[in-house]
Amino acid sequence: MAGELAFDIAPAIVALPFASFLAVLALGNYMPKKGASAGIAATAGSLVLSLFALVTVAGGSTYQQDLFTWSGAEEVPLHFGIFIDPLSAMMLVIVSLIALLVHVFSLGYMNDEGETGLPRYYSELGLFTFSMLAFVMADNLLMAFMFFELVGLCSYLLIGFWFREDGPASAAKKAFLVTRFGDYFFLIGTVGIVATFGTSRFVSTESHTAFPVLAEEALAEGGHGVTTFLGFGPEAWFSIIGLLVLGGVIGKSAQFPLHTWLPDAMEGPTPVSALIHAATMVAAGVYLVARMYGFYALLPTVLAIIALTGGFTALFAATMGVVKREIKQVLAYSTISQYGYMMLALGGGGYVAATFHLMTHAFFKALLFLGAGSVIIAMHHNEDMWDMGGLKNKMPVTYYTFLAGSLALAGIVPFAGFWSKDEVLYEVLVHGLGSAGTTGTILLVAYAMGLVAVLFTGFYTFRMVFLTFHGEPRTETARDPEPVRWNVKLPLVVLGALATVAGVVNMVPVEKVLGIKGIDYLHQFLDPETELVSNLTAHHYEEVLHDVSGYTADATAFGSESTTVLISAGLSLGLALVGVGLAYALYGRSPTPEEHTDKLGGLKTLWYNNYYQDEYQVWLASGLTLPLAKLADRFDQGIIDGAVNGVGRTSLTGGSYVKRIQTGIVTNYAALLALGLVALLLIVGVTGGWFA
Amino acid sequence: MAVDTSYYLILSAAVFCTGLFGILTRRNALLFLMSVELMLNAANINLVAFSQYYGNLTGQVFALFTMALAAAEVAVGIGIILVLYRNFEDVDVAEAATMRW
Amino acid sequence: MADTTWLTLAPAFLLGLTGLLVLYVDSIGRSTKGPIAVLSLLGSLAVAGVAIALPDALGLGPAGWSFVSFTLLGMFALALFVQPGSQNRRLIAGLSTAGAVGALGVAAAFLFTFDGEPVNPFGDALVVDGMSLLFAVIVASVTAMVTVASYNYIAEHSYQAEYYALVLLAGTGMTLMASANSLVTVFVALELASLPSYALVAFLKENKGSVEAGLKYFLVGALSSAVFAYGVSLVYGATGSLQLTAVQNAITGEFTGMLGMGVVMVVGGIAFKTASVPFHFWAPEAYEGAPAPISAFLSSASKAAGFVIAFRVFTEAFLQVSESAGEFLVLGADWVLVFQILAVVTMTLGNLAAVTQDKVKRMLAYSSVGHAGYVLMSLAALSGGGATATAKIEAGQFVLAGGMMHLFVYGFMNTGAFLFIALAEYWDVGRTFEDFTGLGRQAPVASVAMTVFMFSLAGLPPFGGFLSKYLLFGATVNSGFVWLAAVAIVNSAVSLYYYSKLVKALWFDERPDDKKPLEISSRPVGLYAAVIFAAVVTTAMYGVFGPVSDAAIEAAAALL
Amino acid sequence: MTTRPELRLGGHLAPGIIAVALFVIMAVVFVGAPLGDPVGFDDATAIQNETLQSESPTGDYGSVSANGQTYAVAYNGSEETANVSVANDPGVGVDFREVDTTGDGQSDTVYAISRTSITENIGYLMFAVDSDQRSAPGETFLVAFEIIDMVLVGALVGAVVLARRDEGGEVVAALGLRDSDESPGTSAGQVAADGGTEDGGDN
Repeated sequence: MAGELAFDIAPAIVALPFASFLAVLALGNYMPKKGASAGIAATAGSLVLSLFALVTVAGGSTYQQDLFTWSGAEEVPLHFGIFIDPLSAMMLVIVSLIALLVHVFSLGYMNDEGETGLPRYYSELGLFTFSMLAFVMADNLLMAFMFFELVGLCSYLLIGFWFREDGPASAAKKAFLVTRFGDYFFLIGTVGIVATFGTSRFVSTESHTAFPVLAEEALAEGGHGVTTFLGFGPEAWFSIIGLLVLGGVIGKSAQFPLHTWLPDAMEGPTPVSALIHAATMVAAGVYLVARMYGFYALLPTVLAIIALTGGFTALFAATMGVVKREIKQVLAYSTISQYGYMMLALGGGGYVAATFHLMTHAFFKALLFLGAGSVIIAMHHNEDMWDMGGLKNKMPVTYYTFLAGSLALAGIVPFAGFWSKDEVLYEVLVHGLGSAGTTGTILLVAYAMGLVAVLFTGFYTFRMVFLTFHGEPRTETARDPEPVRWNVKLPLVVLGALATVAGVVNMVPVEKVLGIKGIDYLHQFLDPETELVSNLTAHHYEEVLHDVSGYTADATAFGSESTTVLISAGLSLGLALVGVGLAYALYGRSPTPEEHTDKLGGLKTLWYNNYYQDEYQVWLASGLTLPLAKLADRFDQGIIDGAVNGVGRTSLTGGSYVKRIQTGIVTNYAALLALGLVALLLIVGVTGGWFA
Repeated sequence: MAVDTSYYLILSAAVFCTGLFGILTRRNALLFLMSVELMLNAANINLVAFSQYYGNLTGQVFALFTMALAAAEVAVGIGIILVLYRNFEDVDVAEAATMRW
Repeated sequence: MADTTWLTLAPAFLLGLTGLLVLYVDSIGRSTKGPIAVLSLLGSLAVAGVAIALPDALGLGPAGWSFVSFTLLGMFALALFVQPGSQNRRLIAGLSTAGAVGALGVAAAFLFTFDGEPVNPFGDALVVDGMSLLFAVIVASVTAMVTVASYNYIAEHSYQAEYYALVLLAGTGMTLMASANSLVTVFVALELASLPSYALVAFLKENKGSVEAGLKYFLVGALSSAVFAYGVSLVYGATGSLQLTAVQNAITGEFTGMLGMGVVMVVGGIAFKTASVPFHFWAPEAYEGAPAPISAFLSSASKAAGFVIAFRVFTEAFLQVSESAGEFLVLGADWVLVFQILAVVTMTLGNLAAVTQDKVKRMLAYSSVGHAGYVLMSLAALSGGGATATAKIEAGQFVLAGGMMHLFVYGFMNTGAFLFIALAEYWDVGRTFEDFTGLGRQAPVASVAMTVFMFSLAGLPPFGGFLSKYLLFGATVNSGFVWLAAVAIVNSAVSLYYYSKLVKALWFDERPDDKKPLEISSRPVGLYAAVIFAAVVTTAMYGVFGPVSDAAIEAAAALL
Repeated sequence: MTTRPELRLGGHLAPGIIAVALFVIMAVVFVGAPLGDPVGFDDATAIQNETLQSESPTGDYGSVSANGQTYAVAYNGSEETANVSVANDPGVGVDFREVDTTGDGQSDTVYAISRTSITENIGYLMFAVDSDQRSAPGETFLVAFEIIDMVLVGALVGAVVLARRDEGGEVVAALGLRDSDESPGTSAGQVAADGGTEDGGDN
């Protein structure tokens, strides 16, 4: 069979970064560039092999192979296996590409800046790349969970790279604990899936059936063939499991309410933020939902929760992005918001849309982080945007690539982000309009939140652009920035190009409006026709969504299909443009912009002195956005962090009482021991009828 | 002529609980040790009584072993009580309470 | 045909003989007793030779004769022992390690060539099967790590030979516990494991903490063994037998109360050994006060040995299982209920108390109590798994195997953690979390190993602790005890807090100003070797997990 | 000044209530236990007797039961020559003695008598001696005996290690045994590499 070679060597995609990890760990100090070259070579190799696999998959083949079985126990399956289908092949390419570019960028950001501990840095990057690729390739949930945890561990290590400072150390711990909090639910969910279906495979093979398929059959047959617990019916029980697994997703993809770790994670080195906290690891949650979408598509309740969580997170995080001073903080909240869109798409029945946005976001957000990194180098590691300004002429390559990324993020046509964000919103809209009852209402509410968030996105994105690059330099450093070298510019250019044109892979609006058939390449790609993945295709998901969960797409609500497409695209583009314009009015027009969001006095001046038509916009910015953003921020700091801390405090208090029974006096121990024995005798005696 | 086995049982229960009572109420380490011996010997009473009851010797032989073990236990116990006395100038078990919670 | 079944006990023999030999070697170094030692050693060996040459002399048979020579060896060792003090601690430590490693090698070789047929050396009182070999591997590997680590730890103490002899004798006891097939052997092997342990805990006899720990361990232990002995006497009273299968056959339902009380008391004796609530009170103090290698020994090997007798006694004597007859009867008393109570209380109390500790060693001590709670689930969930006996048997085999696997992994990760504490004590680092701050920079290799242990104990992938916890919790769910698994998972979540607190202290926290700066003057070879070995095994558990878990599942299948 | 022992009452006795409670539980259980008559051991006097048909002095067969076993006995009527063939268990030693109960000068009853005493039997069981002298049932204890052997070694080693008094690295009074020609122990005064402080392990 054609293309088998690509699959036969697929394990090497994972093995190369792992080898690099081991080599750098052992010998990093003696290697060229302190191990960076090994990492670059390994990730480049992975990229080539991933592309090979992608091409092969595009040719219509898929692949599943058990690699290693831990135990022969059928009841508690435990094995490693590889699964390559369009979804994982695409993700492999994204991960290895970004990893490669981040390695190159790190030469400029870490090596040229004379950091110490570089072998540790590069070995951890290698370990991360290895874990992430293995997570993507996993053919079962348990293996996925293990690598999910491992990427979490790498994230912890890399955030805490500068562990001697307070900030990174505590941020690392917070990231670890908050995501672990979600992961415990994930673990319970995994165990639940294994206990219920007897397998945790995503994909059916000759001898095993995948659990989404089993779930589908069980629901169709009223619960046969599966074990449910605690007296729940199959659908309720599946929903519970689904929600438990979702706990891990929410933690890892930084969704409300477990998103609080991500902004703190910006304490890590910027290339790490680009790789892990923007493009790949954070995507793991979304990827997981897409991976087992056949399961989630059966559960309307869970889908609704996903959609609402996503929509709310998109809006909530976008509002907070408005008030941040540090460039990386803005990007962090933007990342949370964008992952909200992906969740919104998944909850709204837009499997392809979510995947599409996952891809484009990986490109433009990695670009923005690397661009920010370039700025940070130039600014001697000062991240405060109010200390920048006027960098446009000093660093043109950074500026233009950053601009491309910003346009993509804001969703301005024809940049990549426009096409994907538009499709996300379109899918949610048509499913919302078409589905009956509460499902439709919920989707429309979520859609509305996503739509409003577009406005904020445009605003904060260009506030960042204007503050950083436009106007007059506000500090000495900004007047005379440190130059950056090719190793910083090259990744920016590559990603800039991708952020500009990546949208062409799926120009659905163009197809629908102009009637050109066959340019929705991504749709076709994610709808393969091999036997192995017949249950993992986009159209199968669409069918399941319709049959089981009652999702109906109604593309003709506003007349013809092309009208709907145009209205949807126009709405989102228009709002984005309004946001951009607002930012321009407030920050881009004057060479020395005011800190509108910080002091009200400046706002008043603006109110009277500026153009009359700005009045509405300014009110929007100061009267509505600012309090909302402040409120969200306070909620974030107080309630969410407070709740996580509260759980800890409860066990601390409990512990301090419990340990008091250990009085230190052995006679008391004897008494308690005897008391325990008497109690046990009484319990067993009464239940066993000794005294009768 | 043969004593009813349940009387032996009651006797052994009484001995066992006497030993336990001693452990719970006395703080002298040596008395603690003696009380434990009482409890072990309560088990021996049972073993011998049941050996008689079933007409097999398992219980009697085991009782011999229990005694040997009790002797070994006392040897170690006395050693520990000696070092206790050297460190705390007392054989009150409540004195040694520096570690707690 | 000479009867060679006694050879299957080779791991226990090796440990015990090495223990006695160490005492001989110690005496040979002395001028006055040296010749006597050599002569008595030769004499004992001659008796052993006679035993092999004349197998049936005096009707004793080879088994009996090998024991006679053993007894002689022990008696001579005792006679010589009054004169301690060989200076050659390298020889003594080397001999002990060789014995422990040899026992480990033999046990592992037996385990992986085991044909599934249990052997009864010396009659029904002992049995060698998959489970006993698996636990012999656990005990022997912990013993080996402890002896290696002790080389540095007790370098400046008198009584070198005595220390190693006590460790090896206790190890022999634990290995025999794994093979005990009669309440008699259970009891005496348990005492063989306990008595040397009492002395070892109090080994630092000029240190108040160690003495106090020894006292508490001894007193609670003596009380518990009295309870256990009384329980055994009641079981004998109700059945007229002590051999486990005979007990099961003799249970008629006549003496419900007496038998039930005996069973509960037997549970008590076992709960002491495994440090389960409410018989755990000795554990925090004993683990904290004892020399750290001994804490490692007790919290890993001794706990495993306690569980192996629990597994064997309760499945062989107090459970009637027949797949063909469709029977799955819990006999004696509702001990499954007892274990459910114990499991929940033990894991909750252990973890909650560990959360608030500020001394690292005591935190580990409580965490050890918590882990006993996890393993107790494998007995607590035994009766679930479905309506039919077949389903129950299958589910039961998996929870038992899960418990065994967790003990196996725990044997390495927990031993390693306590040996790291031993290292810290060797450096005189101090006891609180604050004292450990900054150790990551001073001793990175050991701190990485400790980080591995902490994450593995918490159950994080990719370490061994994750796999075994997954297997154990998954099997518990599989048996239908979702609530029990949920309690365990919540407890695991709590445990992550205090484990990561130590990791944070090692790597991230700033050293408080009032703490004296760390001075790491030396890298003790033995301690380092043991810690690194434990860390490597904990991490590499993925590589050996398959065969070991297969062995555990087979062992469990043989029980039910 | 009285030297008589006095009963000291007070609050310290309160935990004892647990022991009392335990006794109550035990008593309730034990009184209710359905224990019948003990089987017991019939040492040397008479295990079981069985009257045989004595009319024909020779070649008469009967059976005797002892210790729950039944033995076929060929009784030849002459003195001290009870020809016993033990059918069921050749390992158990039973003697048969003829007794004239009716006073007619003819032996008419055979007593089966345990050939060994309980103490002897205990010995056999303890060492698992495979002897036909054994007559009382029970489990063998050879393994336990050997384990006890090691327990004693361990206990004594432990006890002596603890009980010895060392001062400055010298054994001051090691249970009366003192080695003068060589210095026991290693370096003097160096105690505890355990990280503990002088005043206890806790501080």
